[in-house]
Amino acid sequence: MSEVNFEGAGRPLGKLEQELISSYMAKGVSRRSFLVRGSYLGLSAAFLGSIVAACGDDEEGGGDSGGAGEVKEGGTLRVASQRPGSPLDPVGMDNLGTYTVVSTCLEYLCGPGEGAALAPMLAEEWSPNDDGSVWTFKIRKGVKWHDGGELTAADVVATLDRLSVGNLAAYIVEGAATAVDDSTVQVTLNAPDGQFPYQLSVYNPQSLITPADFATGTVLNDRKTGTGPFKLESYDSAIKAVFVRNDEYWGGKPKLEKVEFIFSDDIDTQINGVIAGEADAIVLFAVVGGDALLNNGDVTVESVKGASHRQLWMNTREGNFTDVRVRQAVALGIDRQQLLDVVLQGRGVIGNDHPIAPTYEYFDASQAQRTRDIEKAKSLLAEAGKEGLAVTMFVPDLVEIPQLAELMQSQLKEIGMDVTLNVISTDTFYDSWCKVYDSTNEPAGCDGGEEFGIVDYGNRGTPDVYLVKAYSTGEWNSAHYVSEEFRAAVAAYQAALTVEERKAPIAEIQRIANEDVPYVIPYFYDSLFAYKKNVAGIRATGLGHFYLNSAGFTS
Amino acid sequence: MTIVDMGHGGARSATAGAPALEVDDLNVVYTVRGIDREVLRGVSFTVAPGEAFGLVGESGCGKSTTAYAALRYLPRNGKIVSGSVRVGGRDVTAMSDAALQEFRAREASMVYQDPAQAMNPTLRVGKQVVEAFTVLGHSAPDAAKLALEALRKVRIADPERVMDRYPFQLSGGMQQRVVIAMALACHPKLLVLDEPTTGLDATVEAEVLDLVRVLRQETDAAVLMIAHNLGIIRSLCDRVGVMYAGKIVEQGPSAEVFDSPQHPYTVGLLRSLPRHGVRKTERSLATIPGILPLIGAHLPTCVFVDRCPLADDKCRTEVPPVVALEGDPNRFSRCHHVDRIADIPEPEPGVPITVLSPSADQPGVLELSHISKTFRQRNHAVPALVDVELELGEGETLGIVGESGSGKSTLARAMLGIDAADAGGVLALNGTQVPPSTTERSADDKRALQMVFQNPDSALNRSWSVRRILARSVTKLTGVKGAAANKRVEALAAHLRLTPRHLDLKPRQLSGGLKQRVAIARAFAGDPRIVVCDEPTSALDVSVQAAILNLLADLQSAERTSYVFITHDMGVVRYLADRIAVLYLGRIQEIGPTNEVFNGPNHPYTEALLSAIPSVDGEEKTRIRLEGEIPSPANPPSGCVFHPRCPRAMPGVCDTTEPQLVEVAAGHSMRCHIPFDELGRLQGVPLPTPNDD
Amino acid sequence: MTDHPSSIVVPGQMPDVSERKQARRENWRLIRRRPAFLIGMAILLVWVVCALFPLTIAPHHPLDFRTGLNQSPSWDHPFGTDQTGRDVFSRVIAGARDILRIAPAAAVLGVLFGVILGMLMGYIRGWFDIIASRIVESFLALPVVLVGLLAVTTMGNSAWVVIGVVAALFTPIVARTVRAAVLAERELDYVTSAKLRGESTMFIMFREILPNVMGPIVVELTVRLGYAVFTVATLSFLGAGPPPPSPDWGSQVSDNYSSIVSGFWWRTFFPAGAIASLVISVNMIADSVQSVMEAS
Amino acid sequence: MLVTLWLLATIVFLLVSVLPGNVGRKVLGPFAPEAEVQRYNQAIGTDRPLLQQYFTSIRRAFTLDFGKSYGTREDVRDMVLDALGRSGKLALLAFVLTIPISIVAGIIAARRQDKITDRVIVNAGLASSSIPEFVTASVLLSIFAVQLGWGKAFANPPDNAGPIEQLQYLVLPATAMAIAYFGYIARMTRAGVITALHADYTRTATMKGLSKRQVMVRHVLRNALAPTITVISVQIGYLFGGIIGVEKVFNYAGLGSLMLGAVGAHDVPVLQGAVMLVGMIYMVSTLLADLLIAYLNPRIRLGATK
Repeated sequence: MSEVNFEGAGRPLGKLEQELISSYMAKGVSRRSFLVRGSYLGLSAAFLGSIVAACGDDEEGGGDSGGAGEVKEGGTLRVASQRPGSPLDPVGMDNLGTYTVVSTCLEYLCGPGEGAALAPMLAEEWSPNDDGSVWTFKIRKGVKWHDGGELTAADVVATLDRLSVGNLAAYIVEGAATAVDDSTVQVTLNAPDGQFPYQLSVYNPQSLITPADFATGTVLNDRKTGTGPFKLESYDSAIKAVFVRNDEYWGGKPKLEKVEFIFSDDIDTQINGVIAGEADAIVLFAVVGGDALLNNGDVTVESVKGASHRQLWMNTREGNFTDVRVRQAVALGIDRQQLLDVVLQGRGVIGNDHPIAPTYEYFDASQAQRTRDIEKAKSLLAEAGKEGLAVTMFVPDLVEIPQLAELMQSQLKEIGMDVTLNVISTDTFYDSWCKVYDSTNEPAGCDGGEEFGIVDYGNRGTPDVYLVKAYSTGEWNSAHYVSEEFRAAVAAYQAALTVEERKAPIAEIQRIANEDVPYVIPYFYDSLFAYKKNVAGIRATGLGHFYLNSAGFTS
Repeated sequence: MTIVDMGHGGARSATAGAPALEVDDLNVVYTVRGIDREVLRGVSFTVAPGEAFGLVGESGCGKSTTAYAALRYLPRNGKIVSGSVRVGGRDVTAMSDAALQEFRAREASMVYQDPAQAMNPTLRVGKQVVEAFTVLGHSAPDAAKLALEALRKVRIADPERVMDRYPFQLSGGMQQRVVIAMALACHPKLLVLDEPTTGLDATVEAEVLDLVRVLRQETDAAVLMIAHNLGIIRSLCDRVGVMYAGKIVEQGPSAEVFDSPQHPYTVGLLRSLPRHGVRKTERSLATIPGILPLIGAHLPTCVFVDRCPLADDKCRTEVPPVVALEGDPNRFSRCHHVDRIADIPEPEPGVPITVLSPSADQPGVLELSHISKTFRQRNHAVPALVDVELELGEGETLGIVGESGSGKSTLARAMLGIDAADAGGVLALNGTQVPPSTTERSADDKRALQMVFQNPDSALNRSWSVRRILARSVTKLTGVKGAAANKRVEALAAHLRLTPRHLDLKPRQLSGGLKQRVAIARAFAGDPRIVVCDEPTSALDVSVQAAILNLLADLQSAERTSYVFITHDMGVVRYLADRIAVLYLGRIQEIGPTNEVFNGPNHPYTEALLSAIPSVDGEEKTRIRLEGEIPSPANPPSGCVFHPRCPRAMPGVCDTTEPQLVEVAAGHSMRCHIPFDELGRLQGVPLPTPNDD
Repeated sequence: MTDHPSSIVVPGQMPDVSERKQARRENWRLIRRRPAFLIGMAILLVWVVCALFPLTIAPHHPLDFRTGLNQSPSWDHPFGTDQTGRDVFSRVIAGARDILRIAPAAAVLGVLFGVILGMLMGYIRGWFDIIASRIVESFLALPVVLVGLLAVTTMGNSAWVVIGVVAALFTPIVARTVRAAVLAERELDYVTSAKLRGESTMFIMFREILPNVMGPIVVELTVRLGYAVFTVATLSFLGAGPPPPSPDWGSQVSDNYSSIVSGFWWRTFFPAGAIASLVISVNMIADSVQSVMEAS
Repeated sequence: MLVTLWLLATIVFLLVSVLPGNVGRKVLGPFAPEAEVQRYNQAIGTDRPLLQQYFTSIRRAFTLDFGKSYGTREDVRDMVLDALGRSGKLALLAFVLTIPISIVAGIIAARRQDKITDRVIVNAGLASSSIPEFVTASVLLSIFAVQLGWGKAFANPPDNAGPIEQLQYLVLPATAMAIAYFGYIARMTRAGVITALHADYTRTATMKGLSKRQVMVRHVLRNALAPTITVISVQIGYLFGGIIGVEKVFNYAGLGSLMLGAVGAHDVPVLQGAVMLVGMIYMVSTLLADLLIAYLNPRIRLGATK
């Protein structure tokens, strides 16, 4: 083990950073986990890399496609993408199609790192104070706006002020962000939060940094600006958006001359376009309906791991599933690997009935995986007096969920359960799956709703939403799950400021969720994107971002 | 009397020179559902240049097929199986398509039954007439000149204007003149007239026939004329062939055939017509029992044997020969028993009918006073009936005549309350006023007034069985239900000579005559006091018409029902009606006892109607012809509404003052400025002596 | 009187037995002679049998996953398998049920309402007709599939919604046809005759006139059935069909139409062919019925 | 016309405004906070009384001002008019392809009635109008655009494309539409020609000695095409908005795609605008057809002015 040059961090390290580095060097955390955690603490990739190198740890990594070295200069990349469903207003936008377009020009303070980790983007580094209530962001210097001028702390402060009355209202108030100097912004939070940078990253898509005078509601096609690798040239929400290379991009001149996002409402036409050679890449698709790409020799399909998952909820308070043995029987009755293999062609990892995905660095890998056990399931059912239980499963008509439900139905038949599927349009599903939370009843959970069903949860940088909304406060608590023990663990997790502090409560959370099984979580699924074999260097987040700064054609 | 062989080349024309049209043993079939059905069974005849040959017979006898076969224009499923048609010596059946086209362009022409349909509705008349000349090779300007000339020749006064019009903007008579002009464009060797006046009003028909008569003298074309109206054939044709079931059963000079028929069918046909002013009380009409065989039906040896009063075993076993009469091969009859024609029994005597004429103390069964009917059309008042006054006695038949558009049907519908008369008029049944609309009338009133419609296909619900049709009327009109109603239906049916088997059939399974019989039975289901008959026989063949008329007379005799009988057929009305009302533009022009109306003196309009009838008896009549068409009721002419067309109109009087309906003799009223005796003088009719009053 | 009113005109021969049904039988006989009708009937019959006994006919359960994914057609899977390994042949067979339940119900309901509306418009005339005609005209201007889609997304994709919305969109079209037929019919004298004996409006409309406009109604029903199959298939292609576990044809095509380009043509081809064959068969029947009805 | 437009606007209003329930909730999704939903509804006016919304909607229909899209906030009039232009181009091409062929086929079939040629044309027409257009479109796309590389899978031509290049993009979807309409038009033409061939005036023309060709051109066609024109006019409305499947398969940004997207996104103003526009096109095209028929048939033309 060689000396580590702590000076490489370029700034004095805080308590959290020092602790992390020490535990990595002591092999207390894995390399991957070290990189993830280091990045969200704002340590630069170069610095982290130097530590890794110093430790002689050089296992292969990287969530991007291929090495940038083979990519040649020039060309127009045509990308099939979802049609923007909202104006190109970074604060007001609300759908993936819009994110894709807007995030090609505008950038976050914190970019995507490996797994659930963050990486520097417009902020070169960031650090919290000792209790996590004040965060300091070091803004990258020399970043030029497309329409002139340089990115300064004032732009960031103005952006945060705009967000303070928008989707960051829970975290900061107007004026909470101040410019320490031209390239340093200090943010004082309403309450301490050890994971605040996630709110200024790809995981909060609206937190894109805009110029100081970019008034709320301005749309990008009216004011073509940004700091990103490509400049918006033209935009027609019906057809496509065209971007040209930003030669002055801070991350280096992009290879591609032009980028076109060709819009479509329909994944099949996007796939057709790729196969017919009229698009070179596709932003996001699912296994269901996407197997034309999965099985195509001309196309590379990449998975982005994340915490997206499906929850099979069971009402713990009334009806057929109040007995934990019944819920455990259901969890034991399904064959997770088969579900994953058949429904998603293996694109994901199996779940263990808790919402902590392996991409989270505090994930407790030591927990035993629940596997299928028909006999045990049957006996549990028998013990609970629910042999031959007949129930209706409430299922949204969304991506692979109906197929998942069908397959679960046939698997559960083997433990003697008779499941009827009620598959309904997503337009009506959310009206009734879980009745809207009434906070006066806390902690009573949500009132009414369906007894048994599957619902979708998207990828989050931290598991807080799952833990709070689904398992605790009841807003989406379709299982009507009330466990003071669990809530205490969640409170402990949220109060923790360091990863190490989080580990214990997370392990507790995993254990309780797994034992009580308010929700069966069969798998965490991958987001997929694809590109032609002659394309390389694309990085996608599965959240609509499609980073093309190092992308290009290889031949 | 000689029997001649009617094989190939049989009936050669006696006229010198090559015949213009020579039809020889023509056999035509129609293929219906894969089966060939015979339509013409060896038709042979010739027509000399300048001669007019008529073909008569009831519908389905094959006369039109003969005409079309002569120009080789058969429907898609029709084909000539054997025989030949020669025009000017050339066999039409053997021509190539090009030759046929040339033949139609230059040598043969046709005038059709329905002139409105015969012209292209989307092209101006001029273009269509010109086309008839350009096809002959004339240049466009020449053709235009010739077209004008041709229109003038058919007595179209303002040909330029007519050329510029579309067919539907012309009246029926004008349309037919244009069609005739087109037909004569090529100076054809053969001119075929297929029912050229059917569907036209009698006055227009007379005009068109006059025109044909005149034009015939100007051309040497052979004319083949098809008509079901025997009178037209007689007045226009030199010779006539009587067709039955695809065969010519009798042929000869028109006058001879009609005056001295030598085939039982011809005899029956002629006797079924109301002729010679005979009335229902004097003699019933002859009928031909049975019905015409269907096309393609398997026929017995003699095609007429099933309906023939003279039929015997010989007729059933041997094909009757062509019997040339008086040694003339062109005067023949296809009958074994030509010598027994005189044995055909005369029609039975008529039935006695008591008519209770209305009087002061005896109100008529139906009284109409000040009945008017005004339709509204785009905020225009269209008076269709104006101030009609009528009375009808028990057992009486009132005939209503007039051209189409004269208001006959409107009057009937107003009486029945189908289209309620305008407020202000009075309609009384047996002296009691009834509401104008049928929906407001009591069940008894409805029951008392019923109707027999012109077209039984329209009048009978085609998805109901006869039994249901009758039972519903019985139940609805008399209140009798269930088995009792059924019993009544059967009685009613028997009364109308319908068998129980007919009761379970649908109307489409019945012949036209039977259908009309059912319609009459329905009208009589509730023992009506008055039955309004709206042209009940105009859609029927004469032999069937005769049976219906007899039936109506029988019913009247038995039930003492009164009839309002609407017709355009003067022969029928004369036979059936006790009194006649003549309508013009919704106004009664003349009303009076049948004999007085027929004998005159008449209102000039009645005079024109009467003189327009082509008579099968060959009577010569003074003809007065009407100019133009009946005006639109929306804009009735000033003064006497008839004055613009009246040949006897007195300028300064008739066009300014509307004449009143004045009683000119007992029960005989007229709406004319010309004094009655003056009319008599003008019409050459002696006035009834004053003491007849 | 000398007439013998005993002869009967019967189309064709055989004047003896059961003359009552002769007319209907004649039409039936004519229809049966048309090859298009026979072929159409045969295809339709196959689908009806499939819809009635899908599990008996299908070699596999339509929802059975445990076979290989994306297998090309073979003896075991004549139509191949889909991306989750389900037997396409079995799914196509089972898929007949949805469409043959929804489309005929929609067609029948649409024709039923159309007939009632058309009868009222044609017979009552007047203001009712003027207003209803305008509404009908406006309805005709609506794009059928789009309105169907809209209704399904807002009211849910239950079979009843699809049936209801397709029926509602067909109603004005049928009403227009029926109205025209009734307009012609009401001028006939048997209607006058019925008025003269004091029949009620309802009686005249539904007992007198209705049987006589059955011809166009039957034609309309068969034609509408074709359109209903077409519309229901299109709706489910556009994502407004029955929810996924159901092996509905339109959704199968929709789920898989990008698979043609990737070489798994069988996943799209067979359900698409099933739709086409069903629509063609119904249209062949409709065509035959129409020809015969219009000829008679 | 205005009355029909008003009724159409009313029906569309009922469809889009009464049925969907809470618009804000639908647009913002199930997970949006209630306060935001209410704010949204207030902003777009869906919290106002229905009657008021109705009057707004009617006014918009008549002024062609449909407000802004709930989704992209763009002006709906611009969106629908742009889409209309594109759909119109496609429809025009489809008609150019299908009308001459199907009319000629219809005439040939009528001339050869019940012969083998007729059977072939009739049944081809039946099949072509029976196969759903999305099936035809998918097949065309995979065979031509993907396998053979003729034509495009994305049918939107580039902005600066010349006519020939545009044709390259549009020919496949236009062909799919053309196939769908071949059947209707050919069969209607056939029926019209057969009726006209049996008409008395055709007999008169033949008897005048005109050649078959002259009879057909001068007399039959003019009368026979009225029903065909009616069918075409009715189909124009559907072509503009009805062939959603084809536009979807070829990702063509026409009215169909716009409406399909708007249905999915509950974008009420866009839906309203697009459906109204399709309805108006339908009305205009039927009106034009009536005028054309009146032009061809003087009886209607002159009868109306009498």
